[in-house]
Amino acid sequence: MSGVPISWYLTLSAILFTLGVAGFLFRRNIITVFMSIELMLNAVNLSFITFSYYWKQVNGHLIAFFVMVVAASEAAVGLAIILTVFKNRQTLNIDEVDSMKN
Amino acid sequence: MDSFIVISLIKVVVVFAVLLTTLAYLQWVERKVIAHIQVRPGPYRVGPHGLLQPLADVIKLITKEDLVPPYVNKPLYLAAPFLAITMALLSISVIPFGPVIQVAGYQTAMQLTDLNIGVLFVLAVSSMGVYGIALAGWSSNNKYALLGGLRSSAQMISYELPLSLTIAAPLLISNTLSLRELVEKQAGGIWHWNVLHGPFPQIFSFLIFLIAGFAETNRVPFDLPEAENELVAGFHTEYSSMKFASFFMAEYANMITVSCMATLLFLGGWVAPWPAQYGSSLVPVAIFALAGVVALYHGMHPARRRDRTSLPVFGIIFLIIAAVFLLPIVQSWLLPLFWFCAKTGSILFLYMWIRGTLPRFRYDQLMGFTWKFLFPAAVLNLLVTGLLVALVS
Amino acid sequence: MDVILFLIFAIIAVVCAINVVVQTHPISSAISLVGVMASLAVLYLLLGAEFLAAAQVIVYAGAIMVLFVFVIMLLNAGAETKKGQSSMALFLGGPLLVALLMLLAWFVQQLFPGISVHFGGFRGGSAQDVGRALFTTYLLPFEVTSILILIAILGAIVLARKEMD
Amino acid sequence: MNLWLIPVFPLAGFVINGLFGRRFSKSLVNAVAIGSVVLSFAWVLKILAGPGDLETTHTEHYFTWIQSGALNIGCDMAVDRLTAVMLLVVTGIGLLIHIYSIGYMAHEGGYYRFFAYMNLFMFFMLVLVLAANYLVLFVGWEGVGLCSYLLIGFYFDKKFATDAGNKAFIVNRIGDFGFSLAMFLIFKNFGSLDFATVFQQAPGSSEAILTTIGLLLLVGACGKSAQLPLYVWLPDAMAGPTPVSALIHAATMVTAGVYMCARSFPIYIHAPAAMNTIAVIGIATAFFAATIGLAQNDIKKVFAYSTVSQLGYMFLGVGCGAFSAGIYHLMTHAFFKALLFLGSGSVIHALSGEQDLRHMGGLRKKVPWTFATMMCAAVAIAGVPPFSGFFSKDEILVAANHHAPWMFWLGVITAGMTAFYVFRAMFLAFFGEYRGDVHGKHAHPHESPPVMLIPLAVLALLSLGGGFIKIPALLGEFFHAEEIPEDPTLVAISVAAGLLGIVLAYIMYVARPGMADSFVAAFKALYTLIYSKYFVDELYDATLVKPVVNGSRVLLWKGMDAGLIDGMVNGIGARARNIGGVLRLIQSGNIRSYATWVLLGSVLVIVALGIAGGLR
Repeated sequence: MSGVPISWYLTLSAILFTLGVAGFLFRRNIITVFMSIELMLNAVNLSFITFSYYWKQVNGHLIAFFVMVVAASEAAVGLAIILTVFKNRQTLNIDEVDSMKN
Repeated sequence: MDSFIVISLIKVVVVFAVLLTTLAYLQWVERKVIAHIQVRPGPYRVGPHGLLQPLADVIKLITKEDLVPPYVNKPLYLAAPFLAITMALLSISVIPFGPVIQVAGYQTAMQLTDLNIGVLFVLAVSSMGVYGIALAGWSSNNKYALLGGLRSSAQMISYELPLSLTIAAPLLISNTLSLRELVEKQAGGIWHWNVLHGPFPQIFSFLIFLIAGFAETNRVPFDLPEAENELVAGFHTEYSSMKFASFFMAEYANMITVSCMATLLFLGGWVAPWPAQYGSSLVPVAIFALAGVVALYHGMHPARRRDRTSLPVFGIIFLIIAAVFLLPIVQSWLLPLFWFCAKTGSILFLYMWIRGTLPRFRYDQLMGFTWKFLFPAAVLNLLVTGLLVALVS
Repeated sequence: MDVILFLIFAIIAVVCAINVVVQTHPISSAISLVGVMASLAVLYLLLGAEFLAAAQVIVYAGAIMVLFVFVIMLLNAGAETKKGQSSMALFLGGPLLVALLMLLAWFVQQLFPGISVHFGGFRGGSAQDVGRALFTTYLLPFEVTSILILIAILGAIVLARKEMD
Repeated sequence: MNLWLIPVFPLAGFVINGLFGRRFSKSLVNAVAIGSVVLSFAWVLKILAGPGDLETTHTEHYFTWIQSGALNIGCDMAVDRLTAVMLLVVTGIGLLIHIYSIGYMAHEGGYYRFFAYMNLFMFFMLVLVLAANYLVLFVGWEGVGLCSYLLIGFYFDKKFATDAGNKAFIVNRIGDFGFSLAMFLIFKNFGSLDFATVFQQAPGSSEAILTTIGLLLLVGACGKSAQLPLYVWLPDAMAGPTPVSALIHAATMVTAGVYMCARSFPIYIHAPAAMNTIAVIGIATAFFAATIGLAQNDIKKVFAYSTVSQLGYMFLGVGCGAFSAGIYHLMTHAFFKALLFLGSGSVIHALSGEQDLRHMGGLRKKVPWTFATMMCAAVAIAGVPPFSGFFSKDEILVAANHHAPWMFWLGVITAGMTAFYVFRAMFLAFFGEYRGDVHGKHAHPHESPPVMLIPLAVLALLSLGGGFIKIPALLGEFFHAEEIPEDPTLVAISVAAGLLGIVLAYIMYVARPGMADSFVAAFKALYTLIYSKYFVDELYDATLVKPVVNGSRVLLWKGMDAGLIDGMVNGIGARARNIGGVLRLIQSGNIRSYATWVLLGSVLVIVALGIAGGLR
């Protein structure tokens, strides 16, 4: 039975991660930037689960699980922050939120 | 291997044919039930007792002009109904209707696929169902639709919590995530069903599940997203023709899913309320025979002219069904199916009954109810169950 | 069979991920991200992580992303405006990204040769296994995450309160 | 025996009152503070009543506190006969003074703060007493110093109080410096700080080292116990509330130096030079402070110098090898000096804050109970037989005579002066006519409430009869002391000196009130000298404080700090600003450019990992 080389999974993870970084770098909308972070987290999760397969251990799953939990709390707080920012500044452009500058 | 694929294909075709028909007729049943609650006949013109009404509706919906309003977000506008109906139908695929049976020498389960995380699968798919409604509301570029969509997503997210938590309680007792094993653990009679069984009977769990399930499917009294008097028609205001029908079907499919889940989790699935040696296998025979006799009797003394032919025909069909139930060859799969359908049907009837009875909640009451009552109650129930299970085992 | 399934869902994931980055409207990005997550869930199943696959769909796609969609709808945010360019991010970031991808891919090829994944090759990812590990080895982190979530809830409520004084 | 409970009770009281006292009612603060001391006292009694006569030391090890190389210090506590005496004095007198404080502090601000500090003091004092090694003792030593500082500066809105607190703290630093050096030396020579180990090895060590250690310990003791030349802080410490003066600056803390010297007796008995130094410092301090006490007009100052003088007696006893006599006097002194302070507090309380003897007089009828109890203390301190002071002072003088007769004679003169100034204060305050402002706010002195009088009465009984608690008999074996024969002549001489002082005071201040003024007029220069405390404060100010302050200002501040260090810091700052000006371009405030830097960093890290991992 021919399987999929494990490096394919990891390469896929790398591609997704790079795309997430690209989104973080090139996008200006806070929400999109935030989603790029989620994309990176997902990519890393894929790596963890692949490693879990590689070592035949459940630990990677647990790490991925905790990543999910952290992502959930991060999303709750982050989105609340975004709501507040929007309420105060009427913009979602990440480059316009710069009152700390200078 | 080949036979596996063939059998699976056959099962898929059969299940979805039956399911789609049921969806169509469920609406007929609902209209009838509501009508009788309100003391009026309901659909009556198309076919005997309006039995062909669903067919007429389908033809009407298909042939209607398919209108796409201007200024909508077209891809999402088109994807939303598709998403809704797909997610609604998908969860049926893991629901078992009966035990493993022998048909023509092949052994197969009365279930499309037996996942060992079936419960989680249903939860996952149903949680994806929010997107259909939310996207529909947003992409319509209509403030009523948007409000309906927002309300609906908030409501579904909120009620998903108590729903998931109550599901956890019977799972604790049964100690499995597979829907099939769940039913097999409840075999042996009504006192083994999760709703009555265990160190802590899951009666509260069952009630919370039903309430949250009603809210998840946006049914009365939780049908805020489509509150006509405030929001015109809620998220599907801008939809017409088959796209509208898709949402409609999705709602009914979700009702069926919730009812099936309630049956499987709490009411013992296809298991008879008492063992066959005490005559439980004769119950369907008796019921259908009685129905046949009543139909025949009314056919002899028809209230209306067309009943003169239709009622006796129904009566004879019922009697034939009753006779079929006596055949030992089919009993092995027909009896479980009967019990499953009977339990699911009762819950569906409850849906309709409540729709005919209760008024709608106010929005703040709706959210307050789940966060301040339902959610703590579910947590408490889960805690008590967990404690008792831990103590007993 | 494994290869076909992997390729199908990997391609879906990559296409959706590209879509997340290139779409100008946040809601399109969000839906694409849901696509990525759903296809990743299937890949998790192939890797034998059935519980994680379900959790991925329920938590990520079903809860976190719904929250995103919800917020986007609530703010009714339009497509993003071209303002405040960071030329450095563009000119330095692009080559760096390519370098990162190349490096990672190269390392992966070097470090994990010859092992292949087939469905059923690892059966330790069931709900029972994950749950057992969660309540024994990882009990402390598990309890800590519950506190984390509590704090997150409180933080979100405090931030999103109507009267911000 | 759970010795740790003894200090932990007051600590608990401190924590409770310190954290929540602000919200407590006064009665609740009282209950916590006094309850904790009562429990502590009760536990002491239970331990002493328990089996065993404490012939041998009972040590308890709780945990290893510091473990570093050869240094291994445990949190150890020990109890023996010496400790038992100290425990009884500290908890017993402490309890009485706590009760007294309820009445005295009733109208003061910071009520809970006062009791919290008092409890904290009790905790540290008990740690000091119970310690089984020098470092734990040092913890208590420093802790009581801290509490002393806090309580002297209790009225922190008054500048002289905070200044007095600072003075006490700084002067004590000198003593602590000596103590620390002594500990280093002890560890270097004996490899341990445990009393048991050190004292076991002491006889075999060279006399030079033991003498050095003894002298350094003496420096510490001089600071804590206000001996020459470090006594200057104690009179100023009277700025604190009077119960504090009684508890800390008369009965317990200032005797810590005596206790420490007595505790270290195995070192001292092999270092006769150090012993001799102690005796000389002791008798010099006793005499010197007594002369100053003759002319003070502030009632608390009189007793403060009296305390310094009596502490000198204790050191004299210790220095003469009569350790048990020193401890004996420590105990009796705790009784009568605490009583004198508490009584003067009662007088001050009665006069709503008046402390000047010249504005008192005739209070005998106004505050009869206070007068009666203070009189008991006065006869005790004057050495009138058979009251407590007589026995302990007598023991010391006999030992001094055995050691060096000139010390005996100086001691006798001091005893006479002691009797004189104490009775001078008594006569000025209680006899004659009321000299205060008849129409002012102090017009109607009133007797103190019973909660203050009961401790006075108890202390009065102890002052009268405390001498019959024969400490030398109890501790004689502990200190392996040689028996010194009693000499009735010496006893008669010292008693006569005391009586002479009393009579002189009576003549000068009661029988012939004008006589004192004519004496002052006759010996103007001498009077000014002792009235101004020999200008010691001024001397210290001119020779030590001013040079240090000026040196700090000119050399350290203007030269070192402003010139060199600031120059360096500013130079670095300027360079940093220049570099920062360049780096600032990176800090664009644009999060995406930051992310690009992170990305650059991670790419570099991956490359580095690849190189380090030896990948092809």
